[in-house]
Amino acid sequence: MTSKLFLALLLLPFSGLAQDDPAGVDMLDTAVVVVAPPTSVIAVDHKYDKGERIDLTWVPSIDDQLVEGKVLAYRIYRIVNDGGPQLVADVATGVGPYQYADEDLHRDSIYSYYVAAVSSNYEAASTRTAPMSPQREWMNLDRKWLFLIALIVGGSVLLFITAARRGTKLFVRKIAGLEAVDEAVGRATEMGRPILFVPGIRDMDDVQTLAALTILGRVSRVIADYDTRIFMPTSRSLVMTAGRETVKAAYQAAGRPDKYSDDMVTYYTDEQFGYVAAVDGVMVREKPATVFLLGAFFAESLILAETGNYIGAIQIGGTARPAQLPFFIAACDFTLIGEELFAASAYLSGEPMQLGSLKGQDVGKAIAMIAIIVGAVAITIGEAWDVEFMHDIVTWLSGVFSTR
Amino acid sequence: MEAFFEHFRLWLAAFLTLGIFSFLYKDNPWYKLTEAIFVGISAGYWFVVLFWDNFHGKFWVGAGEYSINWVVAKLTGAQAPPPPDSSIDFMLWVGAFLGLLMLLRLVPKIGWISRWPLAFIVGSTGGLWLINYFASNVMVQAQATMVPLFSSAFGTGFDQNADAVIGALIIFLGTFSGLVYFFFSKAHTGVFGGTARVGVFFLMITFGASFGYTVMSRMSLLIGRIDYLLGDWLGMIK
Amino acid sequence: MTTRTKELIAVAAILVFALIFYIGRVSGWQATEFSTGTSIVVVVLLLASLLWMLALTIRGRLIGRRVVFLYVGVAVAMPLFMKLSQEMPVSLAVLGVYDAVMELQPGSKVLIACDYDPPTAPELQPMAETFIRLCFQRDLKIIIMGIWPQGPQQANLALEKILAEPEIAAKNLEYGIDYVNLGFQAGNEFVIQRMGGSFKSMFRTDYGGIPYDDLPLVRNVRNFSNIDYCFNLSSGFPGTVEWVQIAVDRYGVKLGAGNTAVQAPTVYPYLSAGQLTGLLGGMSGAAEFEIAADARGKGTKYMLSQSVSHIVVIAFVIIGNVAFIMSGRRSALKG
Amino acid sequence: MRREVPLLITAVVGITFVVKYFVPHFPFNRMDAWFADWFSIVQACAIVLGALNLLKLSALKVIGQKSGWGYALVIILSFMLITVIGLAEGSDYRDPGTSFDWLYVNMFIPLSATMFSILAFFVASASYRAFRARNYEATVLLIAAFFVMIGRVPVGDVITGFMPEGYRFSDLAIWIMDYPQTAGQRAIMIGIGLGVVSTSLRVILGIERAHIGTGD
Repeated sequence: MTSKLFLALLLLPFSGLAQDDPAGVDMLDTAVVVVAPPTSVIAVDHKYDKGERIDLTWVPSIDDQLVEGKVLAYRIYRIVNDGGPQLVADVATGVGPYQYADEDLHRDSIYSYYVAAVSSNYEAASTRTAPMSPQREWMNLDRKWLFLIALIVGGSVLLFITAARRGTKLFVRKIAGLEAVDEAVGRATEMGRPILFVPGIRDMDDVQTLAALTILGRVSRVIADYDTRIFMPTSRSLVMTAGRETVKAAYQAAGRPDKYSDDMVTYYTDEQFGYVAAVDGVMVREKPATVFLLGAFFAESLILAETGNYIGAIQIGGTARPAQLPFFIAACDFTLIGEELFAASAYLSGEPMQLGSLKGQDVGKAIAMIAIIVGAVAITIGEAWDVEFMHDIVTWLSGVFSTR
Repeated sequence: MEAFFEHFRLWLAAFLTLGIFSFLYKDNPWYKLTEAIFVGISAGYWFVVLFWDNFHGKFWVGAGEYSINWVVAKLTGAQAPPPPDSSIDFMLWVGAFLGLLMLLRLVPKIGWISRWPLAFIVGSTGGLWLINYFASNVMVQAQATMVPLFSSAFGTGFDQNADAVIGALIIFLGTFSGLVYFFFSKAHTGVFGGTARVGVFFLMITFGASFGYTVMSRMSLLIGRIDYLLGDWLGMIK
Repeated sequence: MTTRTKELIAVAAILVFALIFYIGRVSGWQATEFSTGTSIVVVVLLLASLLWMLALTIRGRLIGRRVVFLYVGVAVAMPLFMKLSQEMPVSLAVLGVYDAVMELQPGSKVLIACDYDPPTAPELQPMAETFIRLCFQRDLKIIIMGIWPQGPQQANLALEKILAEPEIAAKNLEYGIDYVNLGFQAGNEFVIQRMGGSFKSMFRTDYGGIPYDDLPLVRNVRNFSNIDYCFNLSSGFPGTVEWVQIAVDRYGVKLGAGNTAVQAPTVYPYLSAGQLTGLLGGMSGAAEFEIAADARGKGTKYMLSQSVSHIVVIAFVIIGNVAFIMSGRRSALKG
Repeated sequence: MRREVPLLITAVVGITFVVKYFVPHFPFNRMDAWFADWFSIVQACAIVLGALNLLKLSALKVIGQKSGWGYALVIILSFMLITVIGLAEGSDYRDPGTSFDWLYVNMFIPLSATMFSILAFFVASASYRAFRARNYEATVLLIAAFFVMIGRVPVGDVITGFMPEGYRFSDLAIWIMDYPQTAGQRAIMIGIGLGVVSTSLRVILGIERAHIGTGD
């Protein structure tokens, strides 16, 4: 310790040369600012990773706790396999918590650390941590509850599907927006006008696009039966490709493969508003009788829905983006709200197997609802009357539902 | 020449801006022209961006160039390039392979192979989001709703307490009844239907509030465009 | 006269109008600014016309959607000519950003992450300008970057404008020493994550292609620990949410943010949890920030248009409902 | 073969990505990043299909002199213009001063910003037409929207200036956003989460298979 102080004093006259270090400038007219080192430096293996990270925590220097601005930063030093200390990082003070995650380590090396408190011209090092190596784990046990609950929900989807396959009758309530699909397609047939299907503006890596395509499969089956025209402009090439496969399959299933043409599904541009400009143009020129707006929509939702409303089309909108739902509600005749978008394809198919999956979703909702009630009641009783048992329930429940 | 370009630039942007605005009156040749330009320019823009950023920037720089150089060096007997550093990731070849399969669509006879990369993307999208959505939407939101309905932490006086109690009750009831609305297994009748109706009210408040919130900010875009027309172009305002 | 002729005349009139003013502008006409009196008259006229529409509606004559469109256009345009300034209190969220900047020592390094594009510039550009000006006034060093391709371009526009202002120009700020634009890096939130390890790994060169190590300002900046304050301008994903989750939660960065009004509600929870030091939300946030920094600019000017347009929307909701009730609760809007 | 292989791929890849979430070990820990990279490369390849489709359709219109063929020609020309310039410019195509940047700033930006700003007009017409007290639900929506709208403009607080602080329109707006709005949002989000689980499962298990097309 004293040798360090001596060194610092020795270097004092020269340290002013470090021009771009603002602390270095102060140094010339102040004495050495001695600070106490941080204490209780602890290095632990980061749990549930592949063995490449060690987490460090420490108790800040007493000078940091008492005087603001005295300790400027903490320096983390790492010693690998008995080598010399390497400076790994500077951690700013005052932002707490006092911790650092050392990443990109190797499982076969041995690491030891120390942390130094740095003042404007002095560095106080802590003791070294015990040498250790990062460990790797195969399973992230932090997520065991998530796994279990997901398994229950997923399992009940499967269970109901198998039950339906065996012939169990499943009841599913009416969903207004979906009841209207047949009518909407029929109307287009009567009027001899096309049907416009807009699958949102996201690519195939969004589940809402997947949901839109599954609905497209059902809708285009009905369209093929009615022998009406469908037009689907897309803003992504992959969606165009998948859309063509979907529509083609529906026409084949309806026994009318000759009626299908690739021109039913076209790509315009990836640009959000370029696509909107084109679709708006299609709407006012082709005057579709029915417009489906299903998938992931952003700011363009209202532009499309208002134009559709203006041309007098029946509109069925649906998205899982809560911010855009009000616009569909304002301008569409029927709106599929969030979950209903995902339920639509199963509902429209009317196949018992598909309906089974909706029952599985209900199990998930039931779990969530029970958890909410139990959690809220337990925490309320626990807080109001300080019941130890209730506290335990709450701690356990939030542990279960935590997804760290 | 430069001065000409400066004038041309301002007029071009104004011409396009007014062309789009003319759609508000009705569909017309000016809008059709602007729309065609927009579709062409933006499709081309994304073509170029995806080529340079995704194909060149990711694949070619990250793996393709190195691999090809290496193969060429091996074939010609020249000196092989130095061993790859951390910026080279041969896994990118998988992406290129999938992309190539996708392009087979252009060959009618074997176009069906393009379903493989499609199946790959659909599968990974499904698998990836299945758990992610479940964790962040279901688990986290359910956990967040487990709040005390009344508690000493809310404050001591009745009036401070009342606010917090009502707030907590509303969140609890709203979430619960909203979930009841989404239940598919039971018709909306009786007590169940009543709760579902409460849920609908909460959903409507949610939509109303988000509408009110969003509406207000949409105006700023128009302000920006009008500022361009009247300020940058015509110089009528500062 | 047929409709077609009328339409052609209208287009011709717009063209002539534009030509006159364009030639005027080129030959040095001054910008028009309404005096306070005129401004008040215009505002009164706008309000009166709204009342008139209401009266028409009550008498059973419904207005068409083109009238609504025209009205919105005029209502937004007129305030841009006005000199009226709105009084508004500066909210705590906005003060949070201002105070954080004021607390920084001269020479501190500020990272400005520009994650937005031109369509949202009306809201975010005034924030960027005010923030950059404030930093330069306080002698702070600015490092600009973006994970939206067009963000750093927008930042350059702001820099250009601020550096041309006499007060800032007098400081003779130098690129590379006082400010740096590292440009855009693809990779969304992963960029932030990797910056936690090393900035240089993500930005090998700056916007103009100068190698990272040749820029004196950032040469010694290894990662977030060398940054004193970070300000994120964001209009969506990836943006403030990702910056909070990665830069703040994992690397302890001090972060302030400017958001579009659409996005602001999703970010509010981070503000109340202290993960953000402050938040400028939408046009009003921009205007308040300008007032706090004592530099009234576009944000304040736009805010007047914004307020008028809000009143118009609310008025149309009321008129629409009156029409609805008057018409015996039938839907009503003519094409 | 044509139908089974894609179904198998979907199932295997889907299950792998689910497992990934629970296994921190290589290669699972890298899969997110890989998928993002692969997807962007596939996107870059796929846009060739989209662009060719757009050009083909437009070219057919021009050749057949169908109605609006002039506009189709404009699509082809403007596409070619920016693509040729962008590709010729090299990987620094985006830098300021390039021709690509000029097209971007003076054509692309005005176009997309203006199309976006059309929204302001539609917001007004939608407010005028759609937000009516048709029934109880619509009335609730209208009232919530009204309070939040008015609470977000300074005028709102001027009107309720006589009320003590904390009870003005802006406070009401914040209250609505914080409580009823949050509650509704949560119910929607939980529903969406479960909907995604079930849709993904159906896709992975091959119950939903439209996107894969048919046997030939």
